[in-house]
Amino acid sequence: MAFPTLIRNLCRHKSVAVSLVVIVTVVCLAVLAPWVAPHDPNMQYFEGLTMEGAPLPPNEKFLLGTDLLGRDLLSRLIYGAQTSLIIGVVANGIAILIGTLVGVCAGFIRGWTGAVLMRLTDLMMAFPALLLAIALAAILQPSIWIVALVIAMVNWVQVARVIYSETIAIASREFIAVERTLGASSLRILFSHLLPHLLPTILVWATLGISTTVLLEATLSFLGVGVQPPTPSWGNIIFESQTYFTSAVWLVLFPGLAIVLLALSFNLVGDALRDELDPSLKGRE
Amino acid sequence: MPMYILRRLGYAILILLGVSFITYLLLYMIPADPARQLAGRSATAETVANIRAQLGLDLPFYQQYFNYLTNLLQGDLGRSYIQRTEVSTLIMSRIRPTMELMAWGISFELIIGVSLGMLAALKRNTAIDRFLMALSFVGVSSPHFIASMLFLYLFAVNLDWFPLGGYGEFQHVLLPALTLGLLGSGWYSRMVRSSMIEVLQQDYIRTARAKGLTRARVLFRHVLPNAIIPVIPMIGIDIGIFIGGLVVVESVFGWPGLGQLAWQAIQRVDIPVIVGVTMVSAVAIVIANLIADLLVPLADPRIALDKS
Amino acid sequence: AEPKPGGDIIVTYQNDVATLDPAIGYDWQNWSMIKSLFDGLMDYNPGTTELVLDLAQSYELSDDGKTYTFKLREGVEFHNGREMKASDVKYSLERTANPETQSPGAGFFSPILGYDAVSAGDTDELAGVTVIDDYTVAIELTAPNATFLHVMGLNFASIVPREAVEEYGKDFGKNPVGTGAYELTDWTLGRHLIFSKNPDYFKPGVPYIDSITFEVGQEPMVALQRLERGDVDIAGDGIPPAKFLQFKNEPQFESLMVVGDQLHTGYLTLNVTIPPLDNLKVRQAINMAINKDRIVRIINGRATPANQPLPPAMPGYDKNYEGYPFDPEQAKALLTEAGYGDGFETELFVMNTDPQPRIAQAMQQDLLNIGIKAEIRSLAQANVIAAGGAQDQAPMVWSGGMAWIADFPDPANFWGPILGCEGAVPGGWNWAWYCNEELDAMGDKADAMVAEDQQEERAALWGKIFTDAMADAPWVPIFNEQRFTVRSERMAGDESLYVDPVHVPVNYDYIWVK
Amino acid sequence: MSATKEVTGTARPLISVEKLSIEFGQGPDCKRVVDNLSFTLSRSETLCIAGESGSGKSLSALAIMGLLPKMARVPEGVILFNDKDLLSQSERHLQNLRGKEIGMIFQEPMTSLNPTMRIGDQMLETVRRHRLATGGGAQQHIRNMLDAVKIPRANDRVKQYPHELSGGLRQRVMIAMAMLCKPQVLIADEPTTALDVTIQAQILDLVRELQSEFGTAVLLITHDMGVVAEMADKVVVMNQGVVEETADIRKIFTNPDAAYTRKLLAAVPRLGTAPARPHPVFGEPVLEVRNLRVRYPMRRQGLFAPARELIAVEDISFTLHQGETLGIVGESGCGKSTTGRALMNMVDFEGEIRILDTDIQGLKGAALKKQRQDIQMVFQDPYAALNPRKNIAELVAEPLLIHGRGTPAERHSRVKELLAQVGLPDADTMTRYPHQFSGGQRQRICIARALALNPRIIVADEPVSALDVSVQAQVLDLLEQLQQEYELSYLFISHDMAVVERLCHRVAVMFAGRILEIGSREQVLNNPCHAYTKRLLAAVPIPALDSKLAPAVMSKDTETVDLIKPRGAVLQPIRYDQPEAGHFVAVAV
Ligand SMILES: Nc1ncnc2c1ncn2[C@@H]1O[C@H](COP(=O)(O)OP(=O)(O)OP(=O)(O)O)[C@@H](O)[C@H]1O
Ligand SMILES: Nc1ncnc2c1ncn2[C@@H]1O[C@H](COP(=O)(O)OP(=O)(O)OP(=O)(O)O)[C@@H](O)[C@H]1O
Ligand SMILES: [Mg+2]
Ligand SMILES: [Mg+2]
Repeated sequence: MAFPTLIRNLCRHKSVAVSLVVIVTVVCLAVLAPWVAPHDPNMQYFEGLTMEGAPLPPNEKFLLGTDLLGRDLLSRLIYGAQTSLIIGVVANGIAILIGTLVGVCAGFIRGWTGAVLMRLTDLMMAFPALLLAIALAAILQPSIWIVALVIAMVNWVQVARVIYSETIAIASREFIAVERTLGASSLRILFSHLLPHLLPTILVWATLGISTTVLLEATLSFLGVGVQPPTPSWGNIIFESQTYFTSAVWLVLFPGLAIVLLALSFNLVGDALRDELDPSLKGRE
Repeated sequence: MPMYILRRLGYAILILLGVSFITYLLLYMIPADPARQLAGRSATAETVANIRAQLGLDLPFYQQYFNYLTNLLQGDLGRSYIQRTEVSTLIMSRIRPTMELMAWGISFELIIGVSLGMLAALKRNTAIDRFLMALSFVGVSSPHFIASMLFLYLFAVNLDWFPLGGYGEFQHVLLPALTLGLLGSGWYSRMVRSSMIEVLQQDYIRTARAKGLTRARVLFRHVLPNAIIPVIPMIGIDIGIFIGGLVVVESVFGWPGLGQLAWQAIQRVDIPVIVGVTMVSAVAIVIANLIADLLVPLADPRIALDKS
Repeated sequence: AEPKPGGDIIVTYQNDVATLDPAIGYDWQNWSMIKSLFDGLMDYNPGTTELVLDLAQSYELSDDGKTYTFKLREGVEFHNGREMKASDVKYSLERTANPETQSPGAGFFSPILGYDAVSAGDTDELAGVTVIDDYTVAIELTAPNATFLHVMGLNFASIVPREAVEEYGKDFGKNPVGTGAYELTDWTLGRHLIFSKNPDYFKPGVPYIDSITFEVGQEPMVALQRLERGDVDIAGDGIPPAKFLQFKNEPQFESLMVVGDQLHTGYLTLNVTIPPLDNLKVRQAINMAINKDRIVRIINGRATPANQPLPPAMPGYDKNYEGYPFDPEQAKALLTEAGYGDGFETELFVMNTDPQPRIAQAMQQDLLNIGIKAEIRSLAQANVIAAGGAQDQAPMVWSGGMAWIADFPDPANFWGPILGCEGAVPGGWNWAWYCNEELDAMGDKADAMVAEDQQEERAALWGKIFTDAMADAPWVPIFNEQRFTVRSERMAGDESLYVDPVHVPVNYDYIWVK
Repeated sequence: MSATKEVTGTARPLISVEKLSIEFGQGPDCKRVVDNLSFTLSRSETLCIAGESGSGKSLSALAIMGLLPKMARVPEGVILFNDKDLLSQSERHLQNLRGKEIGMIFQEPMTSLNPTMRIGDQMLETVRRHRLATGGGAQQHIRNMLDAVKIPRANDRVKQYPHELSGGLRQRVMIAMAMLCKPQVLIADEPTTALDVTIQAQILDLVRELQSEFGTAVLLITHDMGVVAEMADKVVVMNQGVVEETADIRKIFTNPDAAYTRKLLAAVPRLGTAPARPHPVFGEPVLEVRNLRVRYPMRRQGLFAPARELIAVEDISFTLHQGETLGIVGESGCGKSTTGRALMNMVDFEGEIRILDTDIQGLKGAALKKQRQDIQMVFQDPYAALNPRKNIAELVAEPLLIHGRGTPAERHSRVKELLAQVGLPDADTMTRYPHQFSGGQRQRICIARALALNPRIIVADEPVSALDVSVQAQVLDLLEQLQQEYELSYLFISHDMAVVERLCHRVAVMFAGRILEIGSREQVLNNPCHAYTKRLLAAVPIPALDSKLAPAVMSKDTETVDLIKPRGAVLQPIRYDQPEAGHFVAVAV
């Protein structure tokens, strides 16, 4: 399907169109942060705190209020989108990729390669993810890319498990066997027949993974092994100020909304994409 | 069947060995000196060296790990650097509350997830469906700390429906378990929804209706048992994620469980406790997966154990 | 009002109590708990820093200033009913000194003759400690030491009964037996500890309260909420930063809050061995660059800006010392002079619990103002300590959350480990790696002044040592933090007891219930 | 039996359907799938609805049950049952009727039982729901009913799950379940399409027996005119949603009014009526099978139980020549499809299979790929064999793409040509997806795909079973025509003896994994020598009046052979007699 047609089809539903707009906006904001952010995200304004040192609620100068150091929350959210996109989309994407690869290989090739891969997955799964992430990040000096890598290394496991069982189910379906009798190679079966059937599952996990990875990054920051201050990320803005949620609700509300909105948008687009790409659903229900 | 369980137990032991090795290796590599921690800030270098030798920390890695394993086989998980107590004592004292909270939390997760998923499937493509699915998203996207605090303020402080934290009676477990349930149920409600939709289209549902069964009977006796099958392995997959949330929720609600122990140990780099708790949760995860795998053939007679 | 005996109270903490073994316990949570369960030869007047006799009835100092002879109170019983004797004193000191005990306070006993042999593991006995009779014990030092009586007031010098220690072995910390005002009657791990009044306590009338239940595992925010409801009497963890303003600004809560000074300084260490911080001008520039008032504001005014290492309540604090002014212009000029007109890049280590990373970010911004790009490394406490203790790792460390709260109210305690050469070793606490042998010698000289009439002179000398050190600018002293305790309305007793400078955080022996 | 079969025309009808219409979709997309359907059904009467696939038969039945899919609307019409309009009844009321007054047997026995519930429990549910009996009485009632449908060892069966039963047994369970409350009306939607003739005969017999016993009115839906002739009192012939003709059975077969009915009847293949064809001289053997064995490993029953395997194909040999069609017939589960799958190298097998003189055992990589071009298979279940996410153009072009034949444009035109050949010339066919076709159309798509590479041999596994007779005839013509054009060889698997007779040159009869009889069409069908072959032929319903099957033939239970043996078990080899040249008959041992 040509890309423009795809987009047009996706936009038939208002919610999906809105979601696309949200995603594109967030990406643009992240990329254009230096130009669109009203303030320097790291500037601790003297007038950004009350005389007692309390953050300011949304006002004219600071549209979404200030944080605990008197920095402009809006600007931090805009810059934070960069980090959060890297974590939520790139790191999560890598995790999904690894998980899919491992799951598909284990489920499709079976044999001892499959057995080894699945035992490895079981091993990783028995590991409390948080601990693994903390230890890895503590050993490898934290930086955004390391954190992204760590998250990817931790998060692929569940995906691999799910994809594995799905792969086995699909690989045992008749049309795959039939495909072999037509002379198709394993690679062709894999890419042309198996993967498209895995797509819905992959999409669900990919979109659900966005918010969880963003939050995992924040947990890591909280434990001192995440993205280092003052670099903002949506997650660490929340975690920095989570105990203030009664006295400065805007500090957790806005970044929280941002995360949910982004994740939800990806999810809606993902669902619509799945429906669009899965012709077997057309005219059903 | 017994053969299968034996084989699975064999795997489980291998997995636990792997977990212990990796944990030990990772913590060995973390830059923090336990001997220093124990010796205190006024200690001389000799004292530190002395303590290091006492703990066997001057040995090469493989030997340390070997010692750890030998002790482990004798049920000795070492002593906490901070609490100066047997790690096994610490864990034993906290395992019961954690199991309680986990049992309730997972039950709520399932009950909430399954019923919302069912509702969404029955009302699919309506506003209710969309609302529930968005809600499930908000659930899995919520940081546990804030959600717990919010529930605590709302239901315990303002409405006074629940006690403000604590442990002991049923009323204490309710709010933390509900929090865990609500936040974790999103995964389940999505799965249940899609498998319900699948099952609702099956021929045997029509057969059931043709028998004159009531809607409720069809739903609970025919649709649900079949729709739940793909959810069972999910419990095994989810348990690791669940434990992550448990850590935070326990801290907020003052629940005297392993989660708090783990959190404090992580913050204070109390390595023996971290290794111990990791091992315990690995055991929990392995058992949960085993149970899930054993449950699937029970729920679905078509599936044979040793085929998987 | 007169103290009223009776009553049961609830105190909450977030973390479980680590240990109640006096030779081991060394955090602000168990510090005063141990003081309530155990006694040492010396103690402090409640709510003050005045050293007084405790289990010792009197002491004598030999003329060479090296031997203290303590006369013990008679008839003091351990919780197990046995009378405390001089042999217990010897046993207790030797136990702490013994490396097998793994006591973090063993180093305090290094002035005692024979400590080195014990520390090396050659012998179990401290040669300097002699039991003269059941109620007399003599302690000989290697040199006169003005801080020694303070050391005898430390928890590490608490008197423990040998038979109980041997019975419980390594678990003595969970089954403490002492002579103190309270005894431990129940400890359910992860849930609560119950202290009950020791009816046979040797100080008549004390303690007032019948029992204290320490509920652990309580999130501080929730604890405060319960305190508002009257379910809890003391929130042991104090006020979390997020709740501070709310408490301070609402009259109904304000009356529940007690403020006190503590012997604490928050400082930024500048590693004098890592370039370009090895350049004095750079360090001075940094001292001038940081806006301490703003930092104090960020933590809602819960501290006062500091200009020297010693806190104001410490003897030797120099009121007239002005320190480095906040002057970014001059700081920049100094940097240019030092050849770093364009600034440089460095790292700032900080512990990762609120508000420390925020304070570090405030400093980071101030440093950036004069061109220094400090990358923040926010880590778990143990990792920061490890980095600080390695000579080439941490150029700057913000000490918040781990900072030096004096073990005893004497300036000497602020020097050796954190600014003296003895701390500038791998794994030491002198994270500035500042070693000035001249000043160290001056310190030794001051500590040798043991006579009563020399104390003023000694304090002045110490004051000079610290201000001299500031000329080398190994630190940026940032602020002296205050302490805030919240207690329920029914709690009574002098406010100073709730922010006791020695019985940190609360002196449980003397507070009472209305 | 015949005593109750008298049509009581004067009796008040039990069900009368008047001017029923069913629509899908809204506004301009609105599609009327049933239009103006009317009929009546009285006690003890059997009404057959016949007609081509997709003509609205199943939907009409569902409308009576009140089980139409949500999307369907009934714009007009009434369905009177005991003088009450079912369409306006509340759901509660309908629930009380369903299962009790009106029972239904569904088209698909394989998927119509709840896979996670024991047979007994599924039946018990109905008993409980309609308060027929309680406790032990209920159990007894169920066993009685299972006995009535001739399910042996009913006590064990109630504890089994559906997947543990064969298709025939499942269909019988379905019937037993529908009959539990002795409903006044039994709706049977193609109850035997999926079954082989012997079981079909038994089941039809069963329905008749139950009908006579309980006086049930039966609404039987089928496209098999043989079944119609066998069962019906009255017939409704439907085509594309409209009724072509409603008449007495006698009139339909002797003097039909509607042209469509005539066409339908004309297309019905009748056993024994195929024109005698000259036996052509065949070319080279293209396929040689020697001592083929296929065994499926089974699950152990316990820790120490011996490993077991299911014997699917045991020691069969045959040869297929160029331009020849070999038919394989036999009851369900006798190993027909497995034989085909072995030829396609889809299962592990023992013995020798030579295709165009190449031994295919262990063939790999390029050699295997090359060999794939010579032999293709049309699979039994066309829906399962098609990737649901590919459109028809992609599916049919797939083999061309795999083997790199032609340019995209050439491939496109080849696909178009193939689809036209199998009778799917519509322009939009190529862009639709498998689920948008009826079962029969899907089967044709599979045939088109198998033809794409111009293979020398085609294994056709029940290629016409889901087709209604007119389309079936069309497809058979196509197969014959292709054979003449390209000298194709077919291995034709079917349970429809008439179709086999029409198409095949030679016929093999399989039973329990073995070939019992093999020979030319005439030899096997006109002169069957093996008892099993004879029984098989006797069970074929004849699409003509007054040719009802002899009850004796049908009620006899097929002897069952336990095919599950310990691993590596050696079975006694079978011996063959040769009554005539080329005609081999197994000798009973
Ligand atoms: N859910 C649906 N949505 C749209 N059209 C449908 C739906 N179900 C059935 N149809 C259409 O209604 C028509 C009648 O279907 P029905 O199932 O009654 O056919 P049938 O006569 O039973 O055919 P067969 O012999 O193949 O079972 C068909 O053309 C079919 O495509
Ligand atoms: N994958 C499998 N695993 C185990 N047993 C199988 C498998 N496939 C088929 N069987 C069994 O092998 C036997 C032969 O099956 P096959 O499919 O060849 O029968 P068939 O003659 O084609 O029957 P039908 O007419 O129902 O299609 C049956 O008993 C069947 O249950
Ligand atoms: Mg039908
Ligand atoms: Mg078959």
